[in-house]
Amino acid sequence: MPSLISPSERDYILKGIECNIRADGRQRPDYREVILETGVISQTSGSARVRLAGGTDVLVSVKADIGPVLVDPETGEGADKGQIICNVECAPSASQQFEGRGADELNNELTQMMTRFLSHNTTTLSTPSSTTPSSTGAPNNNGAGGINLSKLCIIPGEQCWILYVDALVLDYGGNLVDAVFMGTRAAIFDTRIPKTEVQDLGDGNFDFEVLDDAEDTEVVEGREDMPICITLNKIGARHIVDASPLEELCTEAKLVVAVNRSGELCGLQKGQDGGIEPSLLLEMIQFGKTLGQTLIKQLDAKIKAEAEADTIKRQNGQPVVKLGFFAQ
Amino acid sequence: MATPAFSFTPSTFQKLHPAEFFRRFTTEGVRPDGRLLDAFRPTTVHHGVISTANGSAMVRIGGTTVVCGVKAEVAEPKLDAPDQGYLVPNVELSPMCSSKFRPGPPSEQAQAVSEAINRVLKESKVLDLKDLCIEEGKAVWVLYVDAVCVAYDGNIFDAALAAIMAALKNVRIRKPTYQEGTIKVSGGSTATDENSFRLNLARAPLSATFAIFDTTLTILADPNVTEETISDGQISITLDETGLLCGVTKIGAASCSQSVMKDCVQSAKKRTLQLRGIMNQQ
Amino acid sequence: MNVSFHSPAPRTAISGSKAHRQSKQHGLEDMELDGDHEDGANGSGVKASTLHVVTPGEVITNDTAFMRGHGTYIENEKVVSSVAGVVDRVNKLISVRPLHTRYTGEIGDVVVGRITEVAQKRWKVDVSARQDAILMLSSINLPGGVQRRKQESDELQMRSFFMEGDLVVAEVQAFFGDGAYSLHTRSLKYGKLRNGTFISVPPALVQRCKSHFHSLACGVDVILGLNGYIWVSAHVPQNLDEIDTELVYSNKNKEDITPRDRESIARVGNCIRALADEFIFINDTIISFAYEASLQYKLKDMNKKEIMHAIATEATTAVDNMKG
Amino acid sequence: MTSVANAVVPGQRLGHVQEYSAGPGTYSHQDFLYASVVGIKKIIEAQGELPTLTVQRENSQSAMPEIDAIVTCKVVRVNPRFAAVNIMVVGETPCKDDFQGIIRVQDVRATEKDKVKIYNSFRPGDIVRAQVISLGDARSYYLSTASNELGVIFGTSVAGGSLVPISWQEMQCTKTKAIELRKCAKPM
Amino acid sequence: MATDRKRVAGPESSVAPLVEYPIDHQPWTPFTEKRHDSHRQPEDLRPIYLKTGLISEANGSAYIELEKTKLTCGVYGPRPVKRAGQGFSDRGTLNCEIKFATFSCVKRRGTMRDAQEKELSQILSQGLTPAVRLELFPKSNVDIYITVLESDGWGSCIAAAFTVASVALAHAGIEMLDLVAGCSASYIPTSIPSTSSSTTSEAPSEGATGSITPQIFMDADLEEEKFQQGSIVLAYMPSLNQTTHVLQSGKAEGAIISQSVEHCVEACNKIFAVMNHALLESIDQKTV
Repeated sequence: MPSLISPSERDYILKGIECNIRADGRQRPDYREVILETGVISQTSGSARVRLAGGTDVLVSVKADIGPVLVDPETGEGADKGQIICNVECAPSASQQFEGRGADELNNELTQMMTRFLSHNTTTLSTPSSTTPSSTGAPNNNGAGGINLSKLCIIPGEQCWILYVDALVLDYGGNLVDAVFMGTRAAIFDTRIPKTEVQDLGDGNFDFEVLDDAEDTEVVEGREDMPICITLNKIGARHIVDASPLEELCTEAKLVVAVNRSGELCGLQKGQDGGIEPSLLLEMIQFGKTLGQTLIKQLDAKIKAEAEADTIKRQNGQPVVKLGFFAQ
Repeated sequence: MATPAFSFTPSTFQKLHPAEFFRRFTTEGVRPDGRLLDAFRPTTVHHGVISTANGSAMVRIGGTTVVCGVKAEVAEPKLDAPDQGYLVPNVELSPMCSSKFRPGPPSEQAQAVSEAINRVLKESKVLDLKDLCIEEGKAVWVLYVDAVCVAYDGNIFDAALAAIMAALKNVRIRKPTYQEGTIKVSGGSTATDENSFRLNLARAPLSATFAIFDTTLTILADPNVTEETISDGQISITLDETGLLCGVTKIGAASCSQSVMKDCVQSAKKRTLQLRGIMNQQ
Repeated sequence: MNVSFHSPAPRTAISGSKAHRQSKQHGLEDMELDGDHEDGANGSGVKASTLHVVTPGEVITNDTAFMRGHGTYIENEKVVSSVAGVVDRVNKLISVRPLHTRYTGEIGDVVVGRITEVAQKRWKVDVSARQDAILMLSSINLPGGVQRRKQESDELQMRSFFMEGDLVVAEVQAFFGDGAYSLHTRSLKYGKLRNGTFISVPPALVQRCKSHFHSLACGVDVILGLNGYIWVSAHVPQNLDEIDTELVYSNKNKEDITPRDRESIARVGNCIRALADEFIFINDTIISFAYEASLQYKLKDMNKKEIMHAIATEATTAVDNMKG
Repeated sequence: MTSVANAVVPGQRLGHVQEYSAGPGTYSHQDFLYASVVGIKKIIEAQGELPTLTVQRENSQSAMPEIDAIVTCKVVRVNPRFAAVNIMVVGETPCKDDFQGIIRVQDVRATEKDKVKIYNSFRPGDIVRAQVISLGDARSYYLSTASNELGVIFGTSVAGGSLVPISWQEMQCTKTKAIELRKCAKPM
Repeated sequence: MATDRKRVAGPESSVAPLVEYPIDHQPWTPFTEKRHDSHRQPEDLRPIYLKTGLISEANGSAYIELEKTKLTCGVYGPRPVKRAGQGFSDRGTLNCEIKFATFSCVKRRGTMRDAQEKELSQILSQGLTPAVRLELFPKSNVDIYITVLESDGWGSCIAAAFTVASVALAHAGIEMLDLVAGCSASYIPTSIPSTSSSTTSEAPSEGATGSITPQIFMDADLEEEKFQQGSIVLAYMPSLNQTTHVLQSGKAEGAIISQSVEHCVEACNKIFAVMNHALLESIDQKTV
C-alpha cells in the first residue's frame, strides 16, 4: 500500500479517468478479475477467499457458535434472535502501513461498516433499545443485512447461534470493501449450521441437543438477501469502481453503496476527505445499485457453480480438493 | 524588569512574563479579570438538565462549566457489605474543555479531583449506602456520578462538587422489584413519588477554593486557569450546611500559615452559604 | 461494466521459456557439479538442464573444491544454502540467488525511486532496497545554470526540487558506511519522472543492460530501474543540448498526451505485468514482442489471467524464434 | 453595534471575480469570491486595479508562524549546531500552544558566519526576536536572527540579574556588572 | 473497567434493571400519531438552539441543542503536531474526537472511547475536512473535540455533531470554504402491513419491505427511530452545494433515498441560516 504519490502521477491518473482509459487500461466501470474459492478452511462453518487480480487478498471465515441471547433491558427486544458478530482485520504483512497499530483505524472502520450493513438490527448504531419492538408487528422482517436472525435462535430468551464473521485481509491492492463483502457473501453461502433438537422439560424449561450428523445441517436463511458493496471512487468529476492503490490515493471522495439482489439499498457511506455534489451523489447511488445487482448475479452464479461441482464430486465419491493457498 | 526599549502589547507581555504581568495587577489590589482578590466569580446552577440521567445538574462558575449526570444500575454488593450500595463519583477533564488535557486516560489532575471528591462524599457520610440496598446480599444500586467538565477555567473542585451535590439532590430512581435474581422497574408513565424514590442526603458539603502565592503572600479566591498556573498552590475548604468542616484539600508546594487558613475558612463560610442559596433557588 | 469471476488455478509454466529465466552471466546448462558429490544433496542429482532450487539448510555440494558465495555458508566442509533460491556457479564459486529479495545495488545502476523524506541537505528515496537510498542536495543538478554552486537558499527550498512522493530516476553513485546507496541525478537523462505510470516488479527480473532508457516503436518510453521499479510514459523527444534546467523539476505533465498514447502506455504496462507474473526477465525486446502479441486482445481484457499468460507465452516464443 | 449588514460567515458569496480580487479571509471558487472566515467584509479600492475584497476576522485564528514573520521565542536548548526555541508570539499575537523552532548556527548573523558560536549567542531562557525563514522539517521551523533588530531582547545572567545590551554582541548583568556574550537585538 | 486504576472504581460489573411496562401502557407508534412530539410535521426539524463561545480556553467553541439532544464542541488549533514520528506535511490535519458522556444515552456508556466512538470520530473528520482550508496550515493540527451530553435519536446526534463542529471551527477563526450543516432523516412505515411477512420470499422482486412505502421523518427522535426501517445522515456545504458526508443504514428503495437526500439538503439550508445567525451574534457580542 503506497502512501505517497507524485503530482504528475496524480495528474496522469486524473486525466486518464477523464478520457476513460485508466492507467492499467481498464475503463471506469471495470472490475479486475475476481478469483474466488469457497470452503478453504475446514475448521470453520463456512469460508471463502477472494482475490482481485493484482493484489487484494481477503480470507473470510464464518464460525457458528452457541451463546446466550442478547436482550435489551428496556424493550425486551432480542430474546428470539441470534447474532452476527463481524470483525475485519488487516494482517500487518499486507502492507507496511498496517504494521504496529497502523491498521487500527481501518480495521475499526471496516468492522463497523460490516456490522452496520450485515446486522439485522437496522439501528445497531443507536442505543441497543432502538430495534423494532416485535410486539408491534412492524414490517421489517429481514433487515438490511438479509439474514434471518430469528432462525438462528434456539431457545427464545436463552440460547442462540452466534455467527462470527471474520475477514482477514492478507494482501492489499485496493478496493478492500468490495472484496470483503464478496468474500463474506461467499463464506455465508458456504456456511452450514448443525440442526438442533429442542426438548420441552415442562415448567418453562427447555433443553436442546446439537445433532452431530454432518449431513443434517442447515444453510443460513436469508443469505440470498445479503447485500454486497460497490465502492465508487470520485476522481475529478468522474467516478470509477475497483480502484487500484494509486487510484485510491487520488480519490477525493469515495462512496460505498450496499445493495441487495432486489436492488434495495442497504447502506451508504462516504469515505475520504472530499465532497460530492448532491446530483452526482444520486447518480453514483443509482450507478452503484445497477452495478451491484449485476455483480451479485455473477457472484452467485460462480458460488453456485462451485457448490454444484463440489456436490457432484461428493456424489461420485471423489475427494473435494481445494487449491487453497497453493493456487495462483 | 523587561528592557524598556522593547515595547510589547499587553497580551504579548502576559505571554512572555505571566508572573510579572500578574504581579503588577495584584499589587494594585485587583486581578487581570477585574475582580478583587477575595471575589468569587458569578455562579449559576441548573437542575435536571439531562433527561437520560436519573439525576443531573449543571454548574457554572465564571468560565468553568461542569455537567453532572447520575446513572443508577444494579450490581451485586460486596461480600463484606451485603446491604450497601455503591456511590462512584468521577470527574472527567476531557481535552475539549482545555488544551491542558490530552486524550487518553484521566490526567493526574482529574484523578486528584475525583479522589478528593470521593473522600468528601464517603467520609462525610453524605449518603447512607444502606439506602441503596435492593435485596441484601443479592442486589444493590450503583450510582455512577459522572461530572463532565465542559469548559475549564480554573477551580474545578468547587464546580464539580457543587454539580455532584446538585445532581444527587435531583436523583429519582424507579422503585425496584426483586424476583428470582432479576431486578425489574416499572416503565411508562412519568416518575412520581408513588413509583420512584429520591436520595436521602444527610449532609450537603460544598467547597471554596483559594490560590496561594508564596512570594507575595497573596491569597486569591476562586482562581481562574491563568491564576492557577502561576500560583504556588491551592487550598480547598469544604463545609456542610451547618458550617461544619468536611475537608481541607491542599495541592501544590505552597505553605499556608494558620492565620491565612483561618481567613480562608471564614471566607469559605460566606461563600458556601451564598452558593447554597444559588443552589436552592428555582 | 466488466467483471468476471474465476476459480484459482494451479500455476502453469511457460514451455520453452527457460532461456529467459536464466541469469544473464551464464546459462544454467553450464551447471555441472561432479557426479561424485551429488549424494549429499538429498539424493536429488543436479541435472544439467533443470533449475537447481535449494532451500535454507540444504547442502549444495560437499566438494571442498568449491568456494562459497552469496547466499551460502560452509558447515562441516559442505556448502550449504542460507536462502531459498536458485544455485549459480561461476567456475568454483557457488552462490544462491534468492527467489524473493530486495534490491541489491551496484555502483552505476540505474534505479527508479520514490522520495519518502526531505531531510537536511538530502532526500531519502525508496528504491525497494533494504534501506532507503540517499540523494544528496549536492548530487543533483540545480536549476538555472548547468553546474551552479549550491547555495544556502537551496537548502531552504529543497521541496521545490523534489517533494515527498515524487518519482525520480537516478544512478547509484556510492555506498555509505551503513550500506545505504548514495544516488545522483547529475545527468540530464536523470531527474523527475512525468507523463506516465509506475509499475513495480521483482528486482531480479530487471537485468543490467547497456541502456535502461528505451523508446519503444509504439511511442512509449520505458525506464527499467534495476531495482524493479519501472516507469512507462508517453514519448518525449529528448534533445539533451536544449533542455531548460528549470523544467527538470516541473510537476506538470505535457499537455498533448492523447488517448492513443494512454492506451499504448496501459498496454505496455500490462505487458510488463504479464511478463512479471510469469517471472520472465524484462527487457525492451521482450516488451516489444509482448506488445505485438497483445494487439490481438482488447485493452480492457488484458487484466485477465489467461490473456496475460497467453501474451507472455507468445512473447517468449517470439524471442526464442529470434534467437533460434 | 457594527453594521451587521457587512458581517459575513464562511461560504458566503461576496462578489464576482471580474469585479474584485480576493484578499485575506476570502477565496475564489469558480467565478465567485467567498468569505472563508467570520468577520466584516471590507473593500479596498486600488488605482488601476480591481478593488480587493477582504474579510476582517472577528475571531482571530490561533497564531501560526509563517515565512518572513517576526516571532518572539524562548531558548530552551543549545548545542554547537543550533539553538532550539519555543515560538511564543507571532507578530503581536501570542500562540496558545508554543511552536518549536531552531536557529541554526549559520543563521545567527549575516556576516562572519563561520565565526559564530551558539554558546556566545544564546543561552537557555533567553527571549529572542527572530524571523521565520523556512517551514523547516517535520518538527521545527527554521528561524534567523541575521539582522540588526533581531536577536536576544531579554535575558537573565548567570547570577540571576537581568541583562542589558551594551553592544550588539555583549550584554551586562544589572546585578554583578559582569559581561556576557549574546547576539543582541538593537532596541527599536 | 476492572483494570481502570485511574478512576474511582465501582463494582466489577453492573447492569441496567429490566423495565416492565404496565399492561395499560401505550407507547407512541407511528400508526397512531403523526410524530412522537405531536406538534411536528414529518418534514419539520426540532427547534435548534446554537451558541458560540462557551469554552474560554478553546480557540473556538459552540453548543447545540435540539430539544433533548445536547452537544458541545471545542476547537483547538491550528497548533503544532504533538505526535512524534509524523513526517512533514505541507497541509494541516484535522483530528476529530467525539465522546458520549456516560449519562448521555438510555444505557450508560463506558468511560473509555469505544469502537463506535472511534468510527464516528473518523466519520466526522471525513465530513468536516472538505470544508477546512488545510492547505493554509502546513504541519499543524486542528483538533475538534465533541462531547455528547444527551442524545435523543442517533441520526440527529451525528447530524448535530457536524453542525456544532463546523460552527466551532468558524468561531475559532479557522479559514474554511463553507460551513457544514448536518441533517438526518428516518424512513418509517406509518401503517401496519396487512399480511404477515414472516416468510422469506424467494423471488427477489418481493423484498422483505413489501409494498409499504415508508414515510420520511426528518430529524427523528429516539422513540421514532425505534420504528425506522432505515435512516440517513447527510452533511452538506450549502454555499458550495457539496455533500461532505453521507451515511445510510437500513434498507430503502432508491426513490426514497433520492427523496430524503433532497429533503436533507433543503433542511441543511435552513440549518445554515441558524448557524449563520449564531456566528453573527458572536460578532455583535464582541462589538457591543
